[in-house]
Amino acid sequence: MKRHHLCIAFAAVISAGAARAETDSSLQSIEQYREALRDGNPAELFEAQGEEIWKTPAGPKNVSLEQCDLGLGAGVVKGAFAQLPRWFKDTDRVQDTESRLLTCKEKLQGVDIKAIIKAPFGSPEKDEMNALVTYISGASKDMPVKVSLAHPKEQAMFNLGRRMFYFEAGPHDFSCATCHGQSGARIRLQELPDLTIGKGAGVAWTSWPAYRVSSGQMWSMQWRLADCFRQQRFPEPNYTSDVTVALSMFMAAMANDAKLDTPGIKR
Amino acid sequence: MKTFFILPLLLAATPALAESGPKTDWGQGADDAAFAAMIKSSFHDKGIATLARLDQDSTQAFCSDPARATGASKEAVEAREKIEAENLATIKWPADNTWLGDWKKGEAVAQSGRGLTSSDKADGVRGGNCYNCHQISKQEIAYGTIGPSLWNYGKIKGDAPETLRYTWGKIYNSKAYNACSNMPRGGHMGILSEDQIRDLMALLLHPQSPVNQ
Amino acid sequence: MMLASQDRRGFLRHTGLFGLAISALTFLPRMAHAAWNKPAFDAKTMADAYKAMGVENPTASADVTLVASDIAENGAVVPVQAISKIPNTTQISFLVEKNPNMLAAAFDIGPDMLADVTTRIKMGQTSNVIALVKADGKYFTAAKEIKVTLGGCGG
Amino acid sequence: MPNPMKIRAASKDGVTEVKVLMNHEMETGFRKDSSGAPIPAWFITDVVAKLNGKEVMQAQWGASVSKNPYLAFKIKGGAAGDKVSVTWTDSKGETRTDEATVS
Repeated sequence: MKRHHLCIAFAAVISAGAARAETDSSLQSIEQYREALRDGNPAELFEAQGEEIWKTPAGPKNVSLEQCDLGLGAGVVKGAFAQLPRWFKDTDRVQDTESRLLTCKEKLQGVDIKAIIKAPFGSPEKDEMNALVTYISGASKDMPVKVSLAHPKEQAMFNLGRRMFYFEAGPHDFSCATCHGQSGARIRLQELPDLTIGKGAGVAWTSWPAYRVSSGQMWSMQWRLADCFRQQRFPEPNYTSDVTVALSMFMAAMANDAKLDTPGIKR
Repeated sequence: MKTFFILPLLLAATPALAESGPKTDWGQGADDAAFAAMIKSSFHDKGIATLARLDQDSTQAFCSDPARATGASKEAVEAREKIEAENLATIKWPADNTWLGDWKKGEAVAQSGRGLTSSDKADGVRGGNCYNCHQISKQEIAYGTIGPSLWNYGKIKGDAPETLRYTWGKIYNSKAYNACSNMPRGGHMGILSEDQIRDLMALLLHPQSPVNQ
Repeated sequence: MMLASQDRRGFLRHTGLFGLAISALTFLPRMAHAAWNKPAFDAKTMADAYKAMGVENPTASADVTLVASDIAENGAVVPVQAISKIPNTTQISFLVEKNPNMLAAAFDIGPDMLADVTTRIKMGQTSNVIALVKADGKYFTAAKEIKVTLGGCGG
Repeated sequence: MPNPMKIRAASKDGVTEVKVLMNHEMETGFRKDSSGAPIPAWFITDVVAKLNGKEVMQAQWGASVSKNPYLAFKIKGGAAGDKVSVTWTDSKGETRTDEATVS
């Protein structure tokens, strides 16, 4: 791997055993902290909001989203999140949960989705999307991820996502792989999932959308990815753009069979 | 549109892959047109983070192909050596031969992960992101492990001229020593000023710095 | 009750008439309600907070347990639990020494409750957190340092 | 109208454990918005819990209780089918009451 060269150059400075023991106790405390948060995840509040939004008539056509087809047929919410992203016949596109919700809002409710796409994260428009995703993800909790690559467009999207994962650019030369292409590494005290292997992708994919305790906000995967790109010093990805769906497809398919723990809670 | 340059650049950077060997089903050479179209349609300018940032230089294009960035083939090894030589040539050494600045300021630079994101101002303070990936001073328990521990760096490495030179060069342009290092090119990409690099040098090498206690 | 000094006018200003109407309409068997202890929550030193709460000579006690992790991954949400084994515990409070205002929350423990409460508090920086217990008019404490760490990329 | 709480109450071995999540910003008054203007303090000040209409717990909170507050406490007695209600009042005088059935 890339960093082997770096490690050899610095071999003389690898830390002593004492430092490692201290690190272990730090990580143990962090795990205790996370455990205390798990019971009583404020994401539940957003789940309830999302369910209400799902069932409440809205938009120019004044209908609810209850007839939205998330891939398992009109109105089926349970289990749908576990199989997204997927290819949809009516749009002939591979769509993630949020992209599909936009399709339903446009087609069923007659909503102008351009305003939702443009609205910044944290705006009421995006908050509504986040609540909906939280509700939909909760209806697949404890189910295994089961994303298909059977359709050529699904496989193509996966391949593009994998390539995007390694795409390095910007003033800091960062790609997704810079931080998520190796096992056992951390940023500060946060352990980084290795998204190039099933285990790491499983840990990552099955814990989003998540309640962020740092901001008290509910973050969807779209928001998570947009903020990853911000930290990468990239321009901002368009909401539900192909880059975001491709990366999700890559992560989700890598995470196949992992059990969903959605919605999650994060730092 | 600046992003038009991506595709030719990618192709130019991968002659060996395009001409010889089996075509893989993903990555550079497999779906270049679709990939370039995806990049072009998927981003928008935000603040100082404009679309121009998606234009790769030759190092970035090369390192975006994991097979060549880490592969053991003779072609890959030679290509990496070439990239390293190119990057080494960019390093600007301290003009007045002053290598060390103020380690206290260096600690602040090392702690900060700010600067150059879409939510930062153009003239905002830029940090070095160092603790994100390295253990440095023993007092900071929240350190990352993507890079090696730098605790006691100066104590172990000493202050010989070649150590000063290597350390400066590594901070200025890490890719001069490892073509596809995960470490940003602090000086070369204009992330850090010369004074900030001096301060980081002091943090790592000054005998009084907490790093060497 | 918990309050040594009551600021009735401050309470009115604070919650408005609507708040007053709510408390007036609360009926059936109930504990006496004290006004929100503004001086205690506004206090900027531990001494002032204790004074506003009527706390005198708090003593550390092994019968008070403060359950919290040594390190908080984020200071915005720090889970804390306090358990008192001291008989006749009537109040449990959480205080953070290095917050701009120390007092975070005060729970009145009625006769129908166990002296065991859990909540989540904000911490601006690494600090001692104190569980303060009132029993039979006396005050007992358990303290623990919780380290607040920097997280993520920091940008 | 403030958003609803989530209340869970479970009885075991003669003790009813109540866990509550509340929807609230809990603004400290120390933060600033993107334009640099201070965001005024706004937080829950009073919490009251009842078992079958009888008050069992009351609390006073400051602004350093976390956003979207979590609260857990234990009531002596209580049995499946009993009603637990929680009421909060905030510094603007807004209030919200929700109820759950003990399981």
